[in-house]
Amino acid sequence: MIDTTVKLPGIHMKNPIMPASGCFGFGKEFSQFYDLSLLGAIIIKASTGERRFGNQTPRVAETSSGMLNAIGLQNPGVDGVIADELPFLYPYKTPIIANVAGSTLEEYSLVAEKLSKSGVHALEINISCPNVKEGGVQFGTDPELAYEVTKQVKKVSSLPVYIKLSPNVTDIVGLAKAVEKAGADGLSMINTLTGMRIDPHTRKPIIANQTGGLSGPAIKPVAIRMIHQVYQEVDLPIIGMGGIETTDDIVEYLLAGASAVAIGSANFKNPNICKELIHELPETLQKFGFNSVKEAVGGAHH
Amino acid sequence: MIDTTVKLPGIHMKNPIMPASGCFGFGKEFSQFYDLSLLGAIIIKASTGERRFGNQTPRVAETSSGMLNAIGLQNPGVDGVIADELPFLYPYKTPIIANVAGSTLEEYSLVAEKLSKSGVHALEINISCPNVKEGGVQFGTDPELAYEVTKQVKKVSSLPVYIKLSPNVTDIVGLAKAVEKAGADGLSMINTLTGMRIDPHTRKPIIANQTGGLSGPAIKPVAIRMIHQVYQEVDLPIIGMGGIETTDDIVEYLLAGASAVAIGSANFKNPNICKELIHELPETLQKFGFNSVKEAVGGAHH
Amino acid sequence: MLREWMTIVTHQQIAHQTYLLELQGEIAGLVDNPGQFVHLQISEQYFLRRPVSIADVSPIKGTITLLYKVMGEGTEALTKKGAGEKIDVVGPGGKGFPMDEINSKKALLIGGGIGIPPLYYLAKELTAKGIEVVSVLGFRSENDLFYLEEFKSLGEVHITTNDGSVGTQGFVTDALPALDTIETYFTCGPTVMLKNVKEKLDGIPGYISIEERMGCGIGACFACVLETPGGCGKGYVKVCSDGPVFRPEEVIL
Amino acid sequence: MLREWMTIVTHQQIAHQTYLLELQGEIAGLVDNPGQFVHLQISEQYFLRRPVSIADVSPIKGTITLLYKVMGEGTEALTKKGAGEKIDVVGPGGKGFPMDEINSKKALLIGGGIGIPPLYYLAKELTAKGIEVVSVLGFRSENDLFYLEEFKSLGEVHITTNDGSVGTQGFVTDALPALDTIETYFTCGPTVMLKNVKEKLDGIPGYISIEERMGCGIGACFACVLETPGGCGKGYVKVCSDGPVFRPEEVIL
Ligand SMILES: Cc1cc2nc3c(=O)[nH]c(=O)nc-3n(C[C@H](O)[C@H](O)[C@H](O)COP(=O)(O)OP(=O)(O)OC[C@H]3O[C@@H](n4cnc5c(N)ncnc54)[C@H](O)[C@@H]3O)c2cc1C
Ligand SMILES: Cc1cc2nc3c(=O)[nH]c(=O)nc-3n(C[C@H](O)[C@H](O)[C@H](O)COP(=O)(O)OP(=O)(O)OC[C@H]3O[C@@H](n4cnc5c(N)ncnc54)[C@H](O)[C@@H]3O)c2cc1C
Ligand SMILES: Cc1cc2nc3c(=O)[nH]c(=O)nc-3n(C[C@H](O)[C@H](O)[C@H](O)COP(=O)(O)O)c2cc1C
Ligand SMILES: Cc1cc2nc3c(=O)[nH]c(=O)nc-3n(C[C@H](O)[C@H](O)[C@H](O)COP(=O)(O)O)c2cc1C
Ligand code: FES
Ligand code: FES
Repeated sequence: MIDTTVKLPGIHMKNPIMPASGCFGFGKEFSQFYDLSLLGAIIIKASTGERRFGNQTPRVAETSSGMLNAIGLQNPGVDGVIADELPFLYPYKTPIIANVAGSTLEEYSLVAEKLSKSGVHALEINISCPNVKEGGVQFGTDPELAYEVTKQVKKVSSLPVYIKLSPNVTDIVGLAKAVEKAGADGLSMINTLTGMRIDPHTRKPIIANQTGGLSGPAIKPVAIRMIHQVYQEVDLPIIGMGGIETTDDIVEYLLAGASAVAIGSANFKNPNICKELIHELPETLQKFGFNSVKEAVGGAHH
Repeated sequence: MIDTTVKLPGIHMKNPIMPASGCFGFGKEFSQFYDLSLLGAIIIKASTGERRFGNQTPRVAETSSGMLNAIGLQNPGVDGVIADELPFLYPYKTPIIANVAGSTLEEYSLVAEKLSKSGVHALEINISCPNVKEGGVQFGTDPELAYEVTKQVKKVSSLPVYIKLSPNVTDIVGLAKAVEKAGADGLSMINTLTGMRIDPHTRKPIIANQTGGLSGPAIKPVAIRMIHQVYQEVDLPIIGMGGIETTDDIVEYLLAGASAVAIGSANFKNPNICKELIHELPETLQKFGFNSVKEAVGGAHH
Repeated sequence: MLREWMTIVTHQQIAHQTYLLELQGEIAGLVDNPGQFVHLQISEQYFLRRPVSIADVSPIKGTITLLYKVMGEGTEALTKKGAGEKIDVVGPGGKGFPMDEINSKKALLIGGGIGIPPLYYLAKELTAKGIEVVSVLGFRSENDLFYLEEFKSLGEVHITTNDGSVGTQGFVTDALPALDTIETYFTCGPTVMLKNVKEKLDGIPGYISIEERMGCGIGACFACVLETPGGCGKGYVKVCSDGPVFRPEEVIL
Repeated sequence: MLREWMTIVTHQQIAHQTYLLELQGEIAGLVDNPGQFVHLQISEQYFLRRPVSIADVSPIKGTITLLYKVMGEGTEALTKKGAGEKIDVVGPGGKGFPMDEINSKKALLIGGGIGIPPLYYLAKELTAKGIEVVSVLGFRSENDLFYLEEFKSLGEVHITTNDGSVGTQGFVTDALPALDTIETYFTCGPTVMLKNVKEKLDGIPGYISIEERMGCGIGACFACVLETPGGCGKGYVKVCSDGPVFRPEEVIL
């Protein structure tokens, strides 16, 4: 028997596999495809203080082995999420991680505080959303601001706090250390790389917002590199993500130093992907000589 | 007749297409496949002050829509390049851009000075090589060091100087502005993104150097985004590169703001790629309604 | 909704750059209404799925028919697949035209280019309900014409082409029939056409089917949203799951 | 060297996970020596080409034969291609065994796993020159055996398997024949095997063929370098263009 359980601050998981924020809505649509109780955990779409419509369309574009998105944090606002979206998820036997976004320190605090009392199991603080004009980005690229937002959120929240880091930085380790010092309980790595595609027919960026976040297998080597670097320097558990499509990918993430993984845009290619990966993981771990998920974590560093 | 000529500081080109540094050696091998005089220009492999063996092997790994490399600046040293490699290229009717690398300011100056007198037409300063332990990286990520190295090189060189920027930075525009202020004549964008792959069988990074530079179509959206950003803020011609495989890609680069383009790892997939793209470009420009390359440059900004 | 590997039963070119693709699988049994679509994974090389309308359903054969035009790399690659091969499909997606609530004597169907396919299945279902159907179909040129006979067998058909090579030269809005007896209209095509149709047919109850770039195709990613007038409802709708069919007054085009 | 789309003439499984691929094209006419390789583009999905040795050449048919083992995703995908299909090939790469400079009475060929294929064409060329050939071939297990009859038709053959299911249990170095009459040896296989062979056969003139991960495969990218002892020559050699065949004393393994 392969032990796939993972215990992270606030989230005790049957397996290390969860959908990534923004790629799974609030779960409802995917519940048509399989029982969400199978999931190790579930990370829901970002909540902000007020409801947001987000960016103009087109909001997505295809790239080689990936896609760009600029949804722009569309969401019904934290109160709407708590009232209308979370109740659907509570009956499932799956820990819920709520993703928190904002444009100001106050907004982060407000959203975190409200979600802390909502019944979710942990918070993921999105200090790295590249698709909104103000806020978001700077919090994720300036270690002092990242420290500050972590500190504030920790102050108002009794739940474990995972900080979601942006890859669009010179020094990912510096960012990770800053949020560790501020008391973060874990890290989520990575958010999307900022990219653009231009349509030669229209001569304009395909995405209405011009730039979008690059996700998918294209970014996996960047994510693996960053997780490998941060694992060596920072003592926090890492939820790894970026281009995961196979259980071999998952093992690669574990070896780099992730304790669990999130599946993002692959859910669009195959709505059953999380279920299928959960099913296959034990066999893959065994194939590579592991008896448990824990055994594999950080394996590339020994 | 579609006008494909491009005039950039130091390099008057028949067409905007040149092989990228490190992906074409010093030209000899590719001359088996076609006449190098067809090329708009040719960027040769990096030269350093002394000869370097480079990193241990494996030095390359495959990724989704791309590859990692960590060659580690293997080269015969600037004197060896001038004595043994450049003479082969002189007979071709193609401007030569020499790529300059180093670990110290002094090394950059020395190499640039020697190459300036060698008969090449321009210098490309590689302040962004992610695969060498010392130097290289910091010059490309710290605007002050980038300023300094540009200043020094300009001092010793009578040739136009193109600074090759690294994408592994928070603020690409800040870097570009710094080297503009220091007197750079042009920019090359982008070098590789730092990445890693781990082999689940061996549980170790595939590349002996652990990390490597990610190239190929996977990084194209990042390159397009950065060129689009820099074009708006900086008044220097840009040689664009990153994942180019088709003439549609080239038009995308021109529209983003590149005045010419370099083809890197695609030379490995298809050794005839530069020749084929040069052949197809006029038709593609016409298809999208352009009469010349110049007309397309920066077209996404109008 | 399902994800399954459907079997290609027929795949043939039927007009300039236009193909008919007949697929067999369980999804065929799940189609509720005309106007729904399937989301095709062309191959591993194309990251996003491609939405294509269901143009017909054969409950007996257990197949759906798609009619698609080569518009870019993905659809170009799709043409290479042969009968007998399998293709990865998610569907049926969206809500389609709400057949239950439609109760007219005469319906006007207005389709432009790749907006025409879903109207065929719609026309079949409407006539089956005893509703008279008049179709206005707009093509680029004579070579692009497809399914003309099929539409004609179901009712009156008016054709427009951009270059005037057949039918009326111009756009669908240049060849509208007398509107006095029309009780409902149904339209599908490029957004600019939908806008014109909506304006010209203002006052007549209608349904419009909208195209938008999609991520998930199932309502989870918010790639395909449209704003609603005055922020009605949630302030937005999702084309893939709330649509692709809407009442013209429900959305801002 | 050329880049061309070669036609698949034959493609069949010949042992456990082992396939024979016969390709027709101009490249077949350009092969100079055994030990050269071709660089295959499996499909658009795999960014790097895969180096595979030329295991035989038929000048009459204008074909080359490759023998390959499924080792990962690329070779797995390769097995799906059928006769009649085209495949994108660059080659012939490298220098191979320098047939002109070889002048012995008896040669020992030592091959392990996927190092065996180039030795077949070598054995043919050696015997054609009147040189007696003794082969030691190492496989994982009985199911992996291939080309045994072909080698036997050219000379004495010794077999080893890791599990002892046929021949000597162990590695090729456990089944070496008497070495006193051997004037030259030729070996190809995993680096660890090459090291052992080099050590055991120290003193006998030899040629070793080396595998290394490649970028360009034509000598331009410096992905595949090996250091030379004491920095001889340029201090390095490139496996793809200076090799893959070297004298054991030329390189540091
Ligand atoms: C609900 C719906 C139903 C459709 N039904 C049909 C149909 O029955 N027949 C038909 O021929 N076409 C139909 N289309 C349009 C079809 O999806 C596009 O033509 C197709 O996606 C183009 O793919 P490509 O790879 O050839 O083009 P590319 O331009 O290379 O595609 C790049 C990306 O843009 C997206 N994209 C491009 N054009 C469109 C578009 N018009 N709508 C949505 N996404 C687009 C693609 O899906 C892909 O993600 C429908 C679109 C929608 C939204
Ligand atoms: C000169 C030379 C000749 C060869 N001749 C043969 C032959 O005749 N028959 C045969 O079966 N195999 C041969 N090989 C090995 C063959 O190239 C690899 O088995 C193959 O590349 C594996 O590809 P994959 O996609 O299945 O494996 P993956 O591991 O998925 O490949 C990933 C990457 O690693 C590279 N790689 C993996 N293993 C090797 C290896 N051993 N050597 C070089 N690159 C590797 C691949 O080319 C690819 O770029 C030869 C290798 C070299 C260098
Ligand atoms: C359409 C889309 C929407 C996303 N929305 C969010 C979000 O709201 N909050 C967030 O933290 N990350 C968001 N992300 C980023 C993903 O959670 C994930 O970090 C990223 O996509 C990399 O993983 P992948 O390559 O598996 O998709 C979004 C990604 C996509 C593709
Ligand atoms: C094998 C390899 C070696 C490279 N060596 C150099 C180098 O010596 N100097 C340099 O400035 N860039 C070097 N590069 C980076 C390329 O010039 C180019 O910037 C990068 O690969 C992106 O382009 P591509 O995606 O078309 O390959 C190298 C790239 C590769 C793949
Ligand atoms: S495409 Fe994802 S919500 Fe419509
Ligand atoms: S693989 Fe490029 S030099 Fe050998």
